[in-house]
Amino acid sequence: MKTGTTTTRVLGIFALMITAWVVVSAFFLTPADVVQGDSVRIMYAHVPTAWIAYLAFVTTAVASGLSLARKHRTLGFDRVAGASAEVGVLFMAMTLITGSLWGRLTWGTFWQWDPRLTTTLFLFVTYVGYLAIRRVDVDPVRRARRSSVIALLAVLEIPLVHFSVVLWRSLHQEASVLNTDGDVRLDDLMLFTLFSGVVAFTLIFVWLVVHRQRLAAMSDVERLVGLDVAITARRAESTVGGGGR
Amino acid sequence: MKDLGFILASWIITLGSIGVLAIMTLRRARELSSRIPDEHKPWV
Amino acid sequence: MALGGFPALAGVDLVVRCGELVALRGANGTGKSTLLRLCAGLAPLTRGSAHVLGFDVARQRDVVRAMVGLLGHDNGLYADLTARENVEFVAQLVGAGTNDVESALDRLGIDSRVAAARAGALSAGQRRRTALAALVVRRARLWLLDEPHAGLDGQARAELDGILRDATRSGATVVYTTHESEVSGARIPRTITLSGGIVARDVDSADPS
Amino acid sequence: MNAILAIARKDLRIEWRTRTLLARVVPFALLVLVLFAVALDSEPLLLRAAAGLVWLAMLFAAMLLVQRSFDVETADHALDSLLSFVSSPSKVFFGKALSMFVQLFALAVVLLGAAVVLYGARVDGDGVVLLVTVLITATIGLSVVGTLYGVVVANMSGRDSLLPLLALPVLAPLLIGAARATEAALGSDTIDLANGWAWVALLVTYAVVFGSAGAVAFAPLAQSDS
Repeated sequence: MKTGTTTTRVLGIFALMITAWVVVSAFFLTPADVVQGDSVRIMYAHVPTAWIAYLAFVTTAVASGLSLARKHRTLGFDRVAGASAEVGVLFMAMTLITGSLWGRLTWGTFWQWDPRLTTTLFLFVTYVGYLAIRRVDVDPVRRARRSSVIALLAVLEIPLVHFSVVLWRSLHQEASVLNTDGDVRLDDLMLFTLFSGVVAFTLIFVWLVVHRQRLAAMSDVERLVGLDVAITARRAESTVGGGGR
Repeated sequence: MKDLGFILASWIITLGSIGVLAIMTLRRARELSSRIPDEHKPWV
Repeated sequence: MALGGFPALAGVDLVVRCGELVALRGANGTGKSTLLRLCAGLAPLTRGSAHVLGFDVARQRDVVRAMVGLLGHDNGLYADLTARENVEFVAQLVGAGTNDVESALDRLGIDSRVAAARAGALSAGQRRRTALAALVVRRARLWLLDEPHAGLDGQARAELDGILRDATRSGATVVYTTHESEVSGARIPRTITLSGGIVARDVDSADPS
Repeated sequence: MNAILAIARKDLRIEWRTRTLLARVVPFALLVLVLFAVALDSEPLLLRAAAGLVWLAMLFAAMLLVQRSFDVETADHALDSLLSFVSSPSKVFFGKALSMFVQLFALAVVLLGAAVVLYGARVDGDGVVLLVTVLITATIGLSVVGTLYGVVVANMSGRDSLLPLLALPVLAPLLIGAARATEAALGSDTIDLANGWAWVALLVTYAVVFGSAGAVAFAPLAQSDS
C-alpha cells in the first residue's frame, strides 16, 4: 500500500543484516590497530559513508544528465537525482563527522586540511546549495530543468576543487602524517568488515533513494491529480455571455 | 576499550541518522500514499 | 500552468491567421496573459499543443521566441537608460539603423524631450509608447500585447489602434488583450472572449457567425 | 559580436549612470580590507595574508555586482525580451560577463593599490608580469562564474542569500589559485614565481571550463517561466 514492495523489503532486510554483522565485527571481532589502537573501529563507519557520498554525487549527476537528455519528459530521473542528493548530503555529513572524530583521536585535531576531507566538505556545501535550488521551484518540470543544470555544473566543479585542493596542500610539504585509511595495516578480517560495510551502506543508499523517489513521485502526482480536479472546477467557472467573475 | 566514547558516538550518529531519515521517509510515504489512488503508483 | 500550479488555461483551441488583428477579451484572471506568454514561448506547456508561425511552441521555443514581440504589463525597459537609448539598444541587437529608431520614435509621438528623459522617470503612457517603439524597430512577425490600452486616454487609444492596424498592414499579426467589457470606437475585425480558461465566444465581426 | 558588445555597453552605461560600482561596491570592498586589518591585528600576518584577503574582498564584492547586474534585467522583465532579440542566449551570457569583467578588473586594481597602502605589500620587477596575468585570468573566471550563477537565481525570491551559497563553493578553486599566484607575485618565501605560473595555468583552465559551461547552460537557466 505504501512505497514498499517485496524487492525493497528484501533489500532492507539484507541491509540490516549486513550492517549488524559489520557493527559486531567492528566492535568485537576485529583487532585494534597496532598504531592507532581502537580508534580504527571508526574507519568501518567513516570509509563506507565517504564511499556513499561520492556514489550519491555520481548518481545525481548521471540521473540529471539523463533527465536533461530526455528533455524532462519523464520526471523519474529528476526525482532520482533529487532523492540521491538528499541521501548523499546526509552521508556527506556523516563522513565529515566521523572523519573529524577519528581525526581527533589520531591527529589530536578535529579538522585536518586533508585533500579528501576538504573536497568532501565542498561537495557537501555544493549539494546543500543544490537542495536549496530544488526547494524554490514549484512546477516539477521547471524544477527538473534548473536543478539538472546545477547538478551538471557540480560535475565540472568538484574535480576542479579536488585538483586545486591537492595542489594547495602539496605546497605545505608536511604530508598528513596519518591519512585516515592509507597506512593502517588491514588483515583480511578487517578488510572483509570494511568491504561488507561498503556493501551494507550501498544497500541502505539504494533503499533510501527508492523510497524517497517514490515519495517524491507521489507528491508530484498529488499536484497533478489536484490539477485535473482544478481544471474541471475551472471549466465550471466558465459562464458564457460575458458574465465572468 | 580505549576511546570507546568517540567510537560509539560516531557509530550512533551514523546509524542513528540513517534510521531517522528512513523512518521519516516511510511515515511521510504512508500518509501520502493513503491519499493517492493506486493507479498512480507504478510500483504497486 | 500559472504560478503555484493553478491551471490558467484549460484547453483553449484557437486559430489566428497571418495578418489578422485580434482582440482577446475576458475578465481579469481568465488566463489571457498566460495564453500570450505561452504563444511567445515564455510559459511552459503542460498539456495539448501550440503552433506559432508554423513552429511547435513546446519543442522550438527559442525559434518562436526570436520571431515574436511580446509586450507584457512590464515594458521591459531599463529605467536608468533614456527612452531613446532603450530603443537604440534594441535596434543594435536586431541590426536596425538609427533612422529606424528616429522614425519609430516619431511614429509613437515621442518628442525629443521625452526621448532624452530616463525611462524610469516617464509616465506609464510614455513608457508604453517607448516599448511600442522598440517593438516597431524590432519588426516582429507576431505582436502579442497584454492590455496595451491600459492607462491611455481616448486620443492615445485611437492612435494605438492606428499603430496596431499599420502593423497588420505591413504583414505582422497582432493579438492584444483588453479587459474592458465593450471594445470602444474603431471596429475590431475579430474579438475572442476567454472565460474559465477556455474560448467562450469568437465573434469575427467581418462575418459575425 | 556586436550583440555582445551592445549588451556590455548597455550594462556599463547603466553602471555609469547609477554609479553602483563607484559609490557602493568599491567603498564596501575597501571597508572589508580595513576590517580584515582590524580583526587580524598583526602587521606581519596581514602582510603574509595580503593576497588572500584581497581576493576574499573581491569575491564578496563580486556577489554584490552580480546581484545588481541581474536586478537591472529582472526589474521590468527586460531579460525575457532581451533573450528574444539576440540570435542565441549565449550572447547575453558573454555580454553580461564582459561588463562584469570590466567592473571587476577596475575593482581589482583599486584593491591591490589598497593592499599596497594598508598591508604594506610590495611588487618588484619580475612579479608585475605575473600579477597582471593573474588579475586578468582570475577576474575572467570570477565574472564568468558570477554571471552564470547570477542568472540561476535571477528570478528567485530570497536570491541574495542563495547566490553566495551557490557561487562561493564553485569559486573556491579560483580563490585558492588567485591567492597563491598573487602571493607569489608579491614575493613570498612559501611560494616562488614558478609555482605562481602553475596556479595561473589552473586559473586559465578554470575560466575556459566555466566560460564554455556558462555559454551552454545559460539558455536553459535563463528561461524564466515565472
